Amino acid sequence: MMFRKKMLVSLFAALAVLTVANITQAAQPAGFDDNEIRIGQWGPQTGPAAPWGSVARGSKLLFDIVNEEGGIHGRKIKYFIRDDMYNPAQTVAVVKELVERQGIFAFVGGVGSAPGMAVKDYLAANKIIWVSPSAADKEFTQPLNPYLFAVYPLYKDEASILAKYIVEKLKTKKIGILYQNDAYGKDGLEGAKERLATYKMSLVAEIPVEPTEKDFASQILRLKNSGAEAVLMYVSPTAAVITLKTAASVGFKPQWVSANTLSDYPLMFKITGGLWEGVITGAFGETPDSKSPLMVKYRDAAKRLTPQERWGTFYYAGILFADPIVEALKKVGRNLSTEALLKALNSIKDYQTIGPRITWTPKQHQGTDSVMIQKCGPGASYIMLQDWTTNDLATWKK
Amino acid sequence: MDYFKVEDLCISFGGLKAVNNVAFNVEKNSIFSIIGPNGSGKTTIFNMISGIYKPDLGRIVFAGENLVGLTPDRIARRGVARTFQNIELFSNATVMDNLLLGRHIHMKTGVFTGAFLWGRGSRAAREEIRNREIVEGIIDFLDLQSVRNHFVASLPYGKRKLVEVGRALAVEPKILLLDEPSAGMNTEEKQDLNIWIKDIQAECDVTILLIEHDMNMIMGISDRIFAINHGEKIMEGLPQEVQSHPEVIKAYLGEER
Amino acid sequence: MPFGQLLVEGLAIGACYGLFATAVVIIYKTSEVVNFAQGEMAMFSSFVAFHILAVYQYPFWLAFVIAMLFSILLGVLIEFLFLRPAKHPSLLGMIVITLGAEMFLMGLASWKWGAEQKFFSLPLDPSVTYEPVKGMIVTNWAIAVFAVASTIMLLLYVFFKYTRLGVAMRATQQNKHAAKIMGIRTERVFSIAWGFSSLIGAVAGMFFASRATLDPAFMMEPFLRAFAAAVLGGLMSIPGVIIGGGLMGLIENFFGYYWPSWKPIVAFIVIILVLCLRPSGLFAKHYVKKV
Amino acid sequence: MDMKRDYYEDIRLFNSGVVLFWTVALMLVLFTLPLYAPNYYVYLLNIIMVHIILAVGLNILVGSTGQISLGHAGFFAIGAYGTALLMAKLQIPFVVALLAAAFIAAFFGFILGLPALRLEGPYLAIASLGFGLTITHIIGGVDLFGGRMGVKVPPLDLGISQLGVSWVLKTDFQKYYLILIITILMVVGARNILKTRVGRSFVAIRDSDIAAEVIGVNLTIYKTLAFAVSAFYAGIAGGLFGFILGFFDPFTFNMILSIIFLVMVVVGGLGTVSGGIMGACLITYLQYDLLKNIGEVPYFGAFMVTISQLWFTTVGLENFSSMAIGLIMIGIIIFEPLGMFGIWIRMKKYWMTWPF
Repeated sequence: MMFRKKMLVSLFAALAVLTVANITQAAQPAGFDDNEIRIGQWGPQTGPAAPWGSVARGSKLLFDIVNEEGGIHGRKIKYFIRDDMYNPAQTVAVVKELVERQGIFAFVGGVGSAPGMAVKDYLAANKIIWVSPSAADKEFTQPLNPYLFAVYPLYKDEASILAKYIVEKLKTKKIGILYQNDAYGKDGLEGAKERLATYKMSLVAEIPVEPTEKDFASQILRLKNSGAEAVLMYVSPTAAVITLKTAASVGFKPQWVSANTLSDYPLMFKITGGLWEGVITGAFGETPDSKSPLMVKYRDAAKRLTPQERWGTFYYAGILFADPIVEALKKVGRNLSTEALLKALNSIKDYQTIGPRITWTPKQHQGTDSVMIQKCGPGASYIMLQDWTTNDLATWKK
Repeated sequence: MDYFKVEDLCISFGGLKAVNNVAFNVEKNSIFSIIGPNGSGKTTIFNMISGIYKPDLGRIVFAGENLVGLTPDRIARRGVARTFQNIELFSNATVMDNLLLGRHIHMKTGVFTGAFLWGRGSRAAREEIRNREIVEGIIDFLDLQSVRNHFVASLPYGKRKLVEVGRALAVEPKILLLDEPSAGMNTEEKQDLNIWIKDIQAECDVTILLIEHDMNMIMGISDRIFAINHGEKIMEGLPQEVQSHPEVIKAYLGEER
Repeated sequence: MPFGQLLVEGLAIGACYGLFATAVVIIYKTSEVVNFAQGEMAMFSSFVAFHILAVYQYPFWLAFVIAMLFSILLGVLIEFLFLRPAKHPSLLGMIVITLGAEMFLMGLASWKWGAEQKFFSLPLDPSVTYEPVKGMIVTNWAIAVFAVASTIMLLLYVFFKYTRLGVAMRATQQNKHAAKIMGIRTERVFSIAWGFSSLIGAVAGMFFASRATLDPAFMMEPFLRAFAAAVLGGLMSIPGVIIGGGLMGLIENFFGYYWPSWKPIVAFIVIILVLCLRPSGLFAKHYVKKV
Repeated sequence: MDMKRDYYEDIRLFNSGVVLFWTVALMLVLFTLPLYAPNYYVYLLNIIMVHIILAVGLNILVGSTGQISLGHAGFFAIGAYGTALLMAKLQIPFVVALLAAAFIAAFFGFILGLPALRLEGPYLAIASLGFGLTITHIIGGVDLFGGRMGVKVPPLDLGISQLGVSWVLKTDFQKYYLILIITILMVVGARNILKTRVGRSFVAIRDSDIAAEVIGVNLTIYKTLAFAVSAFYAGIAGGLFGFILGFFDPFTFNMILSIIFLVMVVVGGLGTVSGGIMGACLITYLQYDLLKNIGEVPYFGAFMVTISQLWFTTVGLENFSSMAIGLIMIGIIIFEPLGMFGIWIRMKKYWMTWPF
């Protein structure tokens, strides 16, 4: 009897506190002060998605360069990387830890669709700017999220551009697709279908693979049997390696075409044992050996500051993702505030560093839909097939 | 007359006839002992009665109902409880819990009523208290007060045997199967056990089937004795008849040459 | 349907699963421990081979031999350091220890070699293929898998049947205490079993690595499948495991040809169904406790 | 002298004034915590409490009944998806949806329990593991469940939208109290189950299934019941977990999570409620906080960074977390099979007999 009473009392107490808690909300530490601006990023440093962790480390290089040059208007950038293991629960935890314990002004990059989806509303609710998620998900920018600015071209746009290239330049009639059964792969599938529909064509094979699978023999045989002459690959690097090796072993030699996810030729060339030669990919950053002044500058800085890192696509994608926010911060000047930065970001127009041209307006936060098309040449060299191309079918622009 | 009877019981394991055509009748409230050398099929008979093995042939009839084919828990619900030759206690539970488990079939608390054990007045608590009283009675009876809250694994062998008897008693059985209850006990404990078995029979209104090697004990307390060797009946009768039966002596002492 | 090709591919990957599952079974047969670290042990040994090839530039055969020696050492060490000190471990305790070893090795490998995929290849040219029957292309890889798997099977059969050590290992599995009394040094038997199993696992691991990429997580999926194949075969019999592995490869490939999106789980569903009918797998007798 | 015993003593929640005092003190701290703890810790506590519910439930299965499960992330996923989808698609009120999802999870637990009747050890391990994989795969493959793209969780509305009553919990603070109350109810419930007939039967099955049968415990019913109860707990935990995250996809519930759950139970202590609680607290804290930024821990972090630079890759330093948890798992089994609960008991003994 006593116990029941106690339970009731504590229940009531709890309800009372529940309503009180509605009012009290601890103040968060500010994201910047006179000496530093705190910027954060999450990324999988461990677990199955860890190869993409280099994005977060790449951004660090840019901030190190900026700090070396004296910071931005007297403020240094303090940069935090947190490992989220590509697990949304962990992402939320690390983002909250950064925001509420360290005080973060803005986030850049951040690998993964699901991790990003898990934190995007939280960030917006706390008025924390997030620039360049390292994933292409249309839900990041549609409907408009005032605090989120995207650079990454949508997979759907890229697939559409690639499909156009296959049909018009390669003159291939039979196109198949091997796609990872998730947002990434399905967007690619959708884009390719949409483009082919304009030519009154359809895919000869649509074969899904699961993200963790390691044996693709039956899928490749399906593709082979469909008679596909060109195959779009929307899969992870490991899956692409297995695909190429399996295809070689069953004597299937189509033109492989893939998304920018696989545009790291030196890596792909090496881990496929040379089979990557001849593969056409989309790309949304300059080639690693590019002679453009910015690339040279970044490459030299990387050699000096982080000699242990490989100068790969994902690594300098991290720089590319962080460029716009540095630019915007410079524009804002000494009088920093969230509103000021938002204004600066919203007015970025045709801004290009080592990636595509980016334009953000107060109404449109998907910065670009441009990709290049490149081909892997002998010895993992880059052969430019088509310079920056936009997708004329992109629906989000209208 | 036919309170508990076994008819034409047969079972074989991989071609070996472990029990062959065994039949006996047990009168209500009597102590019926089964004797025989090791490996003669005594425990196998118990296993068949309690449903652990399914006989190939034969019937086990209790109060007019055939027990063959029922699962062990059903048989327990019919009022058959047992102990094991090599002690099968719940060793990571206390003596109290072991005995309370014996009350399992007399309790009703399910997951939900159990989870809502909110205070003394709740249904689960009332049932618990009621059954604990009964178990305390058994603890008093078997003199287990000192180890009431000990874990079974920490008890000496003899005490564990007793706890097992206690658990079987907690089931409030009509038929109690005791498989070598005195094995491993010293003389003093054996004497106590002797008295307890007598008391159990007298107080609990229970029919006891007993497997035992200690002839003194058997002769002292059995109402009837059933002797078995190589899975087959040698004879059945009163203690003094069995004692002098040549086949039994042969089975125990071997062939005289 | 390219029946012949699916058959070849299914059997080839199946043989690889079977080979790896043998490693699981050897440990289970001697010590009744399900080794969840098996995959990561193979991963680690493959990385050692990779390291020797990539950093020291030794010839392949030498790297292979060193990696094999290392794998034996690794197996023995894990048994000695992690399992032997546990006093009265329950089955669950054993599983937890091996899971712990798995996480440890995975962390260590990712720390040492990073998460990026590595290239690892056996000296088998993937472009050399044979087509003995029309529509059945066989690669060097598949031939090597078949050859290695059958050689190891044969050796194991002879080993368990005719050598003193093999008989001792079997005896240990059946009754540890009796074996001890008979003068078998059961602890040494466990060490040897772990070493053996680690070796076979490493060979299979290298086959898997050369088919895909080498990264710290690359053995997780193959391990699950091999473990499932071992369970399908009964966890106790080595021929059963090979058949289990083969079935696994065939089911996955034939089913996956028509329903690719369900390919990764079909094998598990089949295994659960098989276990419902035969609780100890296809080729092992169900064990009933005696009272 | 009054020798009459009160049998309720054994089963009541607070069997001494000391326990009562500490429980009340703990409750006070827990209920006022958000007033002075930073928000981030409130989130962490929410996750910890959800893991407590799950670990306590899993402990009923693994610790008390002795059945192994490597597929609990599957039940966790069923709870999360069930609650979110029932609320989003069918506008079912939160409490009903949570319970319904938990019962769906319990039903699947029952289904998994059926093969488990005949399986033991490694066979059960692979069957449950396969179950976990299958569940997440099905969720990922069916668009109704959001596919691999994941599901956005509706707002946590305690009211009933059909009646126009709405009480939306938005902040982690508010969710904290809801989860705290549910956690307390679930933990006390588990403790009660284990103290009464059903829990005793579970323990009986673990220690000797044959003896359990001959005293009248129906193995079929109780083994599947253990799975169902444990899945119910996982379902409740999953339902709440979804609201803490706000968004999840099938990968959230991968096999590693199942292993981590098992680790919580083993590290905490098998077969005791407090073991589950302690394990969930420790492992979650290690995983989410302490081991997260090993490079930033004073002294030790710098040491680790140096080691990394000398012999390893700096980029892989984060993997130390996985190594540490692996070693903890092994260490616990080797040195303290009873887990943290065992350590606790030893400490208590030491304290009570100190200084003798």
